[in-house]
Amino acid sequence: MQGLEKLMLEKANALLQSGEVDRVIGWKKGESYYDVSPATFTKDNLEGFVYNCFCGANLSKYLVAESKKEGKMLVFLKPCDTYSFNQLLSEHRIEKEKFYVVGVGCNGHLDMNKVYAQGVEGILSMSEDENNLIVETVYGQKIVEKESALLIKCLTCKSKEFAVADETLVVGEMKPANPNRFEEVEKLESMTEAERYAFWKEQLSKCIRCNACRNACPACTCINCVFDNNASGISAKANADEFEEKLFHIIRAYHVAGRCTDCGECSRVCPQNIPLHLINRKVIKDINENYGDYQAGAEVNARNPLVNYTKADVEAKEVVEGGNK
Amino acid sequence: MQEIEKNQKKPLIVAFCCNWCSYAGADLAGSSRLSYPAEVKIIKVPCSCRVNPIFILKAFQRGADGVILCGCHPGDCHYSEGNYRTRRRMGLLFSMLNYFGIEKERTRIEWVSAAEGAKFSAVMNDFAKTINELGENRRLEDLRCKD
Amino acid sequence: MHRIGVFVCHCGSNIAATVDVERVSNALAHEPGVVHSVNYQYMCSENGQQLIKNAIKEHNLSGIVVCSCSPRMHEATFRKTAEAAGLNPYMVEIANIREQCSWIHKDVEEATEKAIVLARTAVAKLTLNKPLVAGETGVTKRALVIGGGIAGIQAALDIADAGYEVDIVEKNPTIGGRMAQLDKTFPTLDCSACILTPKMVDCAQHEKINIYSYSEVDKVKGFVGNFKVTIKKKARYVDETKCTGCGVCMTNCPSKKGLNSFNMDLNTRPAIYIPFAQAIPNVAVIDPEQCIKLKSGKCGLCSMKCGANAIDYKQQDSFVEREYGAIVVATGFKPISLENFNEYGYADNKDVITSLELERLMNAAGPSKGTLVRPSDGEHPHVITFIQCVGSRDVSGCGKPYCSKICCMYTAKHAMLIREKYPDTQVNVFYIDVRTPGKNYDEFYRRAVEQYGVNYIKGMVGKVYNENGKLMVQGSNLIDNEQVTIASDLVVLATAIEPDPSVKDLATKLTISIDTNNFLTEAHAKLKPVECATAGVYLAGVCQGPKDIPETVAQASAAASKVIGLLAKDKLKGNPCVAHANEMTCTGCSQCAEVCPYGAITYENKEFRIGGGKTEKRRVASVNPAVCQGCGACTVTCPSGAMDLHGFSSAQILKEVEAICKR
Amino acid sequence: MNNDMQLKSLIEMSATDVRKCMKCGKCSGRCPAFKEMDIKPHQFVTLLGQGKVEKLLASKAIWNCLSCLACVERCPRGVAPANVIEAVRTTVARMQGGDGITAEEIPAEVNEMIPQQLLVSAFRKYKK
Repeated sequence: MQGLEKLMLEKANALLQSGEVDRVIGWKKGESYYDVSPATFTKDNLEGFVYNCFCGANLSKYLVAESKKEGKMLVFLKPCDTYSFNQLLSEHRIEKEKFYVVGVGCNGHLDMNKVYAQGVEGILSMSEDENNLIVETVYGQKIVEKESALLIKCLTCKSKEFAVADETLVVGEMKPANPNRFEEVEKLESMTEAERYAFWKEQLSKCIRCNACRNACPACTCINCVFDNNASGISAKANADEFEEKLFHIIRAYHVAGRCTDCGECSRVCPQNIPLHLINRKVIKDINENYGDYQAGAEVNARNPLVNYTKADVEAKEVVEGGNK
Repeated sequence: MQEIEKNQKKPLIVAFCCNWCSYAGADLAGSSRLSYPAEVKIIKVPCSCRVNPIFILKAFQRGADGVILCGCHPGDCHYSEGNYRTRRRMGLLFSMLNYFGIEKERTRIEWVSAAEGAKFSAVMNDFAKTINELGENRRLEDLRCKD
Repeated sequence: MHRIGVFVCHCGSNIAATVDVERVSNALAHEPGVVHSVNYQYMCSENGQQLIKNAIKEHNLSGIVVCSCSPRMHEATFRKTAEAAGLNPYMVEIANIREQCSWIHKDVEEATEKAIVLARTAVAKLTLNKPLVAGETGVTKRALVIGGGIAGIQAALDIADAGYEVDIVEKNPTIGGRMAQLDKTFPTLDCSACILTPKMVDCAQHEKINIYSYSEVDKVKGFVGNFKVTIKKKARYVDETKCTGCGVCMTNCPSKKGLNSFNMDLNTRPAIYIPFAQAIPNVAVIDPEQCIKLKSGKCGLCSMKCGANAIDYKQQDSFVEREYGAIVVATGFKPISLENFNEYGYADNKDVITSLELERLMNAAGPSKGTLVRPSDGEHPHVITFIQCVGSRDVSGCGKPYCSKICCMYTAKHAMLIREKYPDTQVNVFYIDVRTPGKNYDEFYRRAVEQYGVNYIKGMVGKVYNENGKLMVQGSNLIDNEQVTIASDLVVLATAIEPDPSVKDLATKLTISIDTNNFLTEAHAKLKPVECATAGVYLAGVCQGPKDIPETVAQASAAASKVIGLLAKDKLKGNPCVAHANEMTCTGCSQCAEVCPYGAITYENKEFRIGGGKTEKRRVASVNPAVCQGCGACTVTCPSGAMDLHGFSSAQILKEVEAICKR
Repeated sequence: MNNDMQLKSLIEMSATDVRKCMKCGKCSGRCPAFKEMDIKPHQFVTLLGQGKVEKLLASKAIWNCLSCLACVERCPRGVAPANVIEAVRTTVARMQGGDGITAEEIPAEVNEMIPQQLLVSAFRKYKK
């Protein structure tokens, strides 16, 4: 990873120096190795630029605001993030001319909670190699296998292709994508209605309506969210009732239906660990099975299945039944 | 005695009908005196594709026990393709609701032409029967909206 | 604040017998916003409307709810009433307490309760109604007639005579349609060509009529008053402007094996041909399937012989875009395929023919020059047997469930003509019923029996088989309760007719509806027989249902008068219930434009102030209210809820949902 | 069994809607056994429609019908005259009691060779 970070930094410097770009968006190191957050950089200030195994955040969402600014920006996108970028292009939320896209290699990023869960305590510093996270703690050195601490979204990685990139920086071979990303959805589908109801009731009752999922989602870029808009008839700031827990997530999933690229940011950022990606992924599965395979963001200006139809489409009932096979 | 009757609340069914086919079908059911339960209440929309998922969720929230959408038969939409869009949208919505454990029988789409008064009545009778058997909607209700 | 008036109609006893109207009006009087609530015997009557008008003025009402029959019946009436009293017509809501309540429920308690809910729902919606003003659009003063048969010809002539330009699009190389193929017409036995061809010539010579022959409608955009139609002119390989119709090319063409479709494939024609002598336009066309030059590159004889230098082997399909205010569909019919009826032996015996084939065999310009001969050996047939209802009134799935309507009369015509011209011929007709309603129609049929001695046998034919060169027609004689077998020389099948297959595609392009038999659906079976549900599109001829020539002509003239009425207007009032985008929340994502069936949505980069003296440019949607038809597809697709529909706003519908669910 | 019940039973056994008949006579026009029948195929349909049970049960034509189903195949209205004939035949056979031949009476050597349909009719018709 360090090798890639160096290449990225060089690329950023070169493009900034040549005037090809005015700004850079990437990840910035905070207090500690795992405290990484998206940040913008300029020519004179590339301080703290980092690309390590904790750079799971999808930078695409930030580009909606950045696209409005003057000048051109260099953006580093992991394969899965490139789909979001294309989707935003399709929806005219960003302009391609405003960005220089550098695709960066990815072997999955880590979930710090999973590192803690392995009994890591008293951290002094961290480093990493290809397969391991090396943690120096007050108790000595601790080796954490990267495979064991992957983010949910990386466990079910959908693609290692760059859907868009002006150039790519990849060191070594990327590990292949996971072909079985619908396994968990299928498990839910095979339950009875009552079991599914109980499952989601338990999960969604944890929701504190912090809006993290909405704020991180690259498909949630409305100027005024319906939940904040009193004219919408469903605005609410908190889940006052069990119904509203469901309403928020059903509407949100439907809102991004056909547009969700399955980037997994919703689940990554949920402080309550609600498996929100399972809602969006159900829609994707239904689309694939009933209306033909579709990957949002794979192509710019592709017609989203929800604005499309064929005369031979199955009846709604069959879509419901199909999932319960 | 009155207590019991009050407790056995009749189910409530909201039917969204497109102006051109299904609403006319309902009119025909009426003029042919083909009855269906009074718990079915119709809301007229220009086309089935005007029905936003929010309307359906709102109906359940407010205490509806079943929601049915009626539109022109595929291929006969007054706006040529609205009902094809409805079919996809509602396929995904109904599937999602069922994924959340909401009984799949509570939501339905039927294609009823302006000439199918008998079908309209039959569909509503059947849907009301299904909802009656299913009982009150408990999984997508808002207790604040109940008396 | 709202000042709503509620008017509950008794509809005589139609509503009042099952709904306690007094209770409804009393209950509604207490609804928030309602300041006036009454009931009356007939709200739609002159007195009822006056009552509403008075109340609007007296109570200064901001909107009215009429609890009555279906809005499909009287919404327009009450809107006019409101407008006459100075209220915006869109501040009117109807609670349908007849079709949806009193007519389907028997229990007074139950029906009254429901009527109150329906009325409350209408009041709830009305509190969010906004006065709407319909936009106006101009009218393109030109009509398009699709199909150049007698229906299209008549419609075009009528419209053109009223002073409006008309284009006829005909898929064949000539206009004339099916009528041009007929020999004589019932019940007068006029020669079909003698009455049709002058009308064809009128079309060609009329300064307001423009004929696109050998052309098809490719695309249709727009709406009533403002259609944009792309017409595909198929390559005919002959320059229309140069060809004089002299026919030299035809006599010189070495490829003469193509089947002559004008003669129902009974004989052949050259690869370059003029369909028939009186064709309009009288211009040759090359059949690319038969032309040696087009297939192999060798030949070119017609080009060498053409004095007008009109042959153009390189001609391509071309497209023209034209604007129209109104469209008449007159695409006509074809006889059904007989593949499901092998009991009649049509495929196996050359001497089993359809009635349309017989027309060509009897026509002086036909393959046998008007002498009735057997197709197999050219001999004169002595026993001819007609079978009626072949494929009509058939619900088994093999044929058509409807009566084709014209067969009884043309069969009587054929029988009569044959008996007159060849008195030595025996003519039998197997029939189920003889249906001859129409002026002088039954008299005509009786003449065939009484004067010409045609042998009508009540009963259907079970099978036709060939025995030693004779066609054995075995069928029932129900009157005598016998089974008869008639050895015949020629068998004529009165084949069912069906709409021309091109109509299916066309219906999609025009967004007009089509029934299970592929007949186009009129807007109202009784009161709007030539209109379509899509405004500005009218129907004429068999595309709408089986009919004979006089009916077709009458319908064509009716359609023409509707077109003339439309084109006479300078402005059309639109439907104000159209979509509109909220620019404050629109993100310009383009989803709405993708679902709009009318292309009514466009985008612009608009500059908005964002505070601090700054501005920003944002892409926002804008709806053309003249093009939008108000389906609402965009409102649901819009991810940010920026798109809404006047008259059916999300807030209104949610309010209705709440009102219905309140208990 | 009274007349009404018999009629009801015949209608039920026929399992065809005789009201759909438009009296075109195509069934009789097609029937290969027409000449031998005292009541013609189309009449079976009409008589059942009129409820003339006695006339139907007295018919000899039920023993002439070949069950070739030509009448069913070509009916434009989807009526099945052969069903009516079969219903009458079965009713008559039942009324006559068990005097048909039984399966055991079929000689083993011909059993293999004869078609099913013929066998079933033989059970019913033999010794009528």
